[in-house]
Amino acid sequence: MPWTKVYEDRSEFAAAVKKDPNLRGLTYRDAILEASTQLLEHDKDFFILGEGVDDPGGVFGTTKGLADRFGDKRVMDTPLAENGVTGIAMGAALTGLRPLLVHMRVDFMTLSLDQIANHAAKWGYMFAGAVKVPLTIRAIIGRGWGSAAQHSQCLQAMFTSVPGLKVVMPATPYDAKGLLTASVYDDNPVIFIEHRALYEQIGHVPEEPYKVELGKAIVRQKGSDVTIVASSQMVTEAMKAGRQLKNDGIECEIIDLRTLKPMDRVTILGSVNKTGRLVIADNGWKEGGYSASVSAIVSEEAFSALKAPIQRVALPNVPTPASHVLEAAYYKSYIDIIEAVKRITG
Amino acid sequence: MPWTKVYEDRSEFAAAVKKDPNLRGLTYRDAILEASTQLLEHDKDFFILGEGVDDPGGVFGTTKGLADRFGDKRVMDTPLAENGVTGIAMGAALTGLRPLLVHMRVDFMTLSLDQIANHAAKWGYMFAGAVKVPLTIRAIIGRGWGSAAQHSQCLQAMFTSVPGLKVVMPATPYDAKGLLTASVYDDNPVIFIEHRALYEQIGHVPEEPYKVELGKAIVRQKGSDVTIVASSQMVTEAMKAGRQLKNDGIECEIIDLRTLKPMDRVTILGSVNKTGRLVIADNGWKEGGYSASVSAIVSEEAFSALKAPIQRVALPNVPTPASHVLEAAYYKSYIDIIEAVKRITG
Amino acid sequence: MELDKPQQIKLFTSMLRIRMLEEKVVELYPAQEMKCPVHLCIGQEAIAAGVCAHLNKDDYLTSNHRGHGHYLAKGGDMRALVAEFYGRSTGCSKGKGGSMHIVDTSAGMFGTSAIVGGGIPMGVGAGLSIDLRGEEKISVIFFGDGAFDEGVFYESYNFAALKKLPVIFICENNFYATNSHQSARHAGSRISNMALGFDSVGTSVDGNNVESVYYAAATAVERARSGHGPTLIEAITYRWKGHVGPGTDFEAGCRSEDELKRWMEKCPIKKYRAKLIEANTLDPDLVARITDSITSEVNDAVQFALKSPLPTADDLMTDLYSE
Amino acid sequence: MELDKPQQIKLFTSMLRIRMLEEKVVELYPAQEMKCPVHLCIGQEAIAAGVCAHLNKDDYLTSNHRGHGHYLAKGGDMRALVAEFYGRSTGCSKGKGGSMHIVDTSAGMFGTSAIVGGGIPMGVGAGLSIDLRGEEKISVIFFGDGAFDEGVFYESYNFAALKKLPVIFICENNFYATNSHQSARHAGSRISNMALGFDSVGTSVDGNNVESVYYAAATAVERARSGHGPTLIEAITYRWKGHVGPGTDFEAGCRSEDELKRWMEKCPIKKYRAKLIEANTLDPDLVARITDSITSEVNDAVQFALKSPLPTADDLMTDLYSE
Ligand SMILES: Cc1ncc(C[n+]2csc(CCOP(=O)(O)OP(=O)(O)O)c2C)c(N)n1
Ligand SMILES: Cc1ncc(C[n+]2csc(CCOP(=O)(O)OP(=O)(O)O)c2C)c(N)n1
Ligand SMILES: [Mg+2]
Ligand SMILES: [Mg+2]
Repeated sequence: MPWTKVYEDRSEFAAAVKKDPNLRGLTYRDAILEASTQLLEHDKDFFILGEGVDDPGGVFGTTKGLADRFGDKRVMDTPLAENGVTGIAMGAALTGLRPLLVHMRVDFMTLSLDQIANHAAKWGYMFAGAVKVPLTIRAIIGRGWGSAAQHSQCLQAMFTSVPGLKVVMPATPYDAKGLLTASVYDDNPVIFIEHRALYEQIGHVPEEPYKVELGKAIVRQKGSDVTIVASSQMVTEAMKAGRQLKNDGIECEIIDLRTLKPMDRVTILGSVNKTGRLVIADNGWKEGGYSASVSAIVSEEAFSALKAPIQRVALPNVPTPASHVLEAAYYKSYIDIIEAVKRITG
Repeated sequence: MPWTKVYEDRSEFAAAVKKDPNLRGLTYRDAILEASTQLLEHDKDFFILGEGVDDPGGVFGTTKGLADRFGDKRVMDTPLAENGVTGIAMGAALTGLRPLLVHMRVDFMTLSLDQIANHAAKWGYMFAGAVKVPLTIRAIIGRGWGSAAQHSQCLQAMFTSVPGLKVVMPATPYDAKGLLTASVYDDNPVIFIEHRALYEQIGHVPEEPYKVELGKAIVRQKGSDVTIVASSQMVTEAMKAGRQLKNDGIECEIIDLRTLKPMDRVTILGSVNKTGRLVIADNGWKEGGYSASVSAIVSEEAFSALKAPIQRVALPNVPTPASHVLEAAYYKSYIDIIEAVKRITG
Repeated sequence: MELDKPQQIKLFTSMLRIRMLEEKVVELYPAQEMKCPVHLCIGQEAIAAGVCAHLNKDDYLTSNHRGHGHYLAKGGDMRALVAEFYGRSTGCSKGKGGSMHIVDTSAGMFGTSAIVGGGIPMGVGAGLSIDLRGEEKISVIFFGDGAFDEGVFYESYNFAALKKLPVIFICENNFYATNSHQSARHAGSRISNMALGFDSVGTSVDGNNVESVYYAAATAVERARSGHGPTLIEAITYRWKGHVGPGTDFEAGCRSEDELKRWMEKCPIKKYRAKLIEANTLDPDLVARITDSITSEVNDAVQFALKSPLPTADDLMTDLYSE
Repeated sequence: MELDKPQQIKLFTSMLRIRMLEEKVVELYPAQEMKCPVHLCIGQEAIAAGVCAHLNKDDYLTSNHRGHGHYLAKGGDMRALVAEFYGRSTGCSKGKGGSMHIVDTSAGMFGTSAIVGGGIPMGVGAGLSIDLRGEEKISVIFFGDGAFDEGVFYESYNFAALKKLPVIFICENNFYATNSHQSARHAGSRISNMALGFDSVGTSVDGNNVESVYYAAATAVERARSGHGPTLIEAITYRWKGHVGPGTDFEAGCRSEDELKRWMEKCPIKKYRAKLIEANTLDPDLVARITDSITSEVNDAVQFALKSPLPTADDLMTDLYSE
């Protein structure tokens, strides 16, 4: 199906369009913009707020033009006050609105962790369902060009460590639109993390609104030798790795998690039970990272199927350095995934 | 050696004192107080700050009397401004002082996560060693009596997910004193987490100042059948479990992590390589928790030694409930550890 | 808008109801059947009563760890409140919240936070919602002098003033955050002065005088309902009991007994009763009837709670997510 | 304390040095050899120059993402700064920090934060350290009108005022945080008014007039050094370049070209040069000599950087912890 396909580059998508001229392509960035636009059009309870959402640049293009079209009450610039504004958005959500709070960088969310972890995440449980928190928080992972330690983090491990949150990380334009729409209509706080390196990625995106169900992973590629569990930008790397490994006769089953919390254990365990080998590729740090959560569940629940040590491809245990030389040494790519697969196959 | 011993209750310690009348006993609470007192006496760069540190109650007794004795500049009450005060303590640390910042509950640290994770943790690396952050933050885990979701969390997973921090969780009075002293003299930001359920625990504590090295776990009990990796209050539960299991003929090797980050992999892997079985007992949540970090490292590095699935004893994926009935169902004890061990032995 | 006699009696009753419920908690707590911390507001009742007298049921109210009085004054369900103290499944939070986490959406309360200052932005968010939907409601936020220390107060007040939201900030200044005196925490001498930096309006009022609170709130409500944005009301008061639990705390050296005694003389209920009796608005007979009626209500709530079932272990894993 | 001629020439030189370094960055940046974001302070130089003229090398200074000017004015090492832009191992942060994270402990700078407001409490902590040690130093904090939005400013100011710490808060109000105008973020119309709520002193000053800044800072320094606590100085100014990078940003519709032009006419350097020439303190010849000397310094710094080695992959894992 065209929407499950990951197009690694524009030429690949162009080729697909040649075959099927009805295939509608959109970038990941525009998919987010389209979801937001349609939500603003169709749902009067929905609004967007955040620092610079009305900026001419429109948060790297993802909110471009919306303030002009929908006005500053529905697309609302805010002071730089992350904790306060998160609580304010949560308060609005408690009354039944569906706010979408936008952060240019996930790094700034450390400031609002109290409202996220001690409030939004706990409200439904603490009041035994008397209240709902239909709040979605978009946050972008930056990377490269010397962004350095405070503008490049992948903090999913922080969020997945807190019961009550949902954590979503789309890897394709189709998912970016469908998961964002589903997140907004979810009655729970959702942390929606985008990777800026994906913004230019193109793929099939239907025009009409649709949802992609939260909590369900998707198998991007079937294979019998090894399972690769990835999310966000690491899915692209995993697909690349999978293609090269095929040439070497290794068939990878590639799972795109889509939602990190709640985790789709069934899909992960099903695959590992089949392949017996697991590589986890995560954009975050390895030590204390989300990759450990996947690993731990598999070694608890599919231990007898495992034929080799679980491998994790994730960042080394240091903050992001600025110099491009150090950045190059820091970030992981398909090459690291290939190496990890090879360590446990053959 | 008397200081490596975990005395499960007061009668056990009383018996030990009978044998060796020179055995000096102190509670965990008083061990922290003694370490703090001696630091105040011996080091003019050391000071304590935090909400209510000068309170007559003295943070559950751990700072009792210090403000009277050393004055309000060295034992300083602060406004309720967790993020600001953390940054202020960090600023003081940058100039060479050694602040000890105290929180009554670890839960309040979500408010200061920006100063901890984006600043203190990254400063040394980001400036390539030009600056040092000799800041220690004490935080207490509360539990029971309807403390509920915002006053009972175990947030070690949040801190261990951030490179640059050290995370320490003492399990005994001896360690409480020695690790606190070592943390204060460490030139890096240390998150020092105490469990209030341990405050009454008694054990041998020498009077003179001493340090327990950060980053080194300790084997509390030798055994060949299964490794139990625990920390903080879970060490007490593990010891209890170990004793009962011995009656059933199962020899547990019990590792007290002491420092969660950096993790002492050598000790953990060495033990698992010997026993082939691993149970991890952590006071935090299971999903996304610290127990996953231990599990992931073992299944990566000691896979071939593993004879059974790794088990984790940790909290279910919900916020802490208030009602005592629900609390009873929520918390884990030695019984859960025994069950976990039995699932993978015999 | 002068207060008429029925309104005055209502204010008196509202205060007394809070006092009597809390005195009941003081009485019952030592039995250790309420297995959760309780933060009593005895001595501070005039603030909740005076402010909430202006509110409709669908106005929003945000409160904190010391929230029983706000809850009752706003029209929260007493039975559900007491049942929550007892950890029952009929509690307003079905036993999951405990005394610090109470809720009654039908009374415009969306749940209280025990993180100091944590509720403040939520109340502003409710005000934003009113504004976005063009409703007539207002949103009232109760918080303490301790919460005033927190940056989130500043961020929230700025937002409310910037967007001219229909929000009222009521700072219950009882001088202490736990045992830390205001002078150890605030550079400024007057909490209400902080409004100046926001080009907003602040006012300080005797929080032990229910009519003073009432009139100060009236102005703020008027401002809020007519689009002029928030008001910062500092209501100066004193808590009689310890920070947590039913005891006093001067024995522990937290405060002086003298200070407590001075403030007990300024008891908002005693003073107001005297005033109303003097004005012939109340008479001993009416006071007795009001008292009796509250006694029944309180006893009923306690009986209801004690007869209610506890949750079971099966309830542990429910309510994590709303479906 | 009137400024004498040498002091005036120093102020002028200090501004020009910042301007010329940044103009060099504008010139070189398009070559894409400085592989990090740069936040230029062209147009705002008078503030750094006017304030830092009062400071000794061992006074503390805290800065932010737009920190090159503060760094130079405080006596930071220009070579190490430029090398950091170029990601070299001779950079002040050995290439690990980049332009947003600069440090020079010998100049009292303990590292800049790129989290808006993140540096403010650190500067207060440095002030606390001075107080605890009984030193004569002061601590100066530079931050933007955007950082003023953040709760951490409030918490930090309160603490400094409460403890009467020797700290000066300099808010460089250039009206914008990224492209968000002050009017979209602040309820209050005057940043300096916020001092009122802390019973502290605030003052607003023309940030494009180096002598106005100098004199406002003089009073604040005097207050700080004599134990009267912090001052909040709002220095009103304008940034000429885009939020980040060497370009202007009116083309993108972020601001109007007119606005920029109006402010370019208020160039702090041009204005001051004219004034000093008028007063015969400067003459074209002296200006040329000063310019030449800065040109050499800047060129030398660039050469130094370009000749310096890059870090190697081996450096990635060092410096995580101090031993
Ligand atoms: C963020 C945070 N810090 C500290 C605490 C611990 N604490 C609970 S209540 C309280 C005092 C609050 O004082 P105030 O706001 O004046 O309310 P009061 O108790 O006087 O009614 C403190 C410090 C907390 N719950 N949350
Ligand atoms: C906490 C936080 N929020 C948002 C950002 C993104 N950001 C970087 S600089 C900036 C604007 C800061 O404005 P101001 O403080 O006025 O400084 P200026 O850039 O005008 O010098 C913003 C929003 C950030 N770095 N940190
Ligand atoms: Mg108080
Ligand atoms: Mg600005």
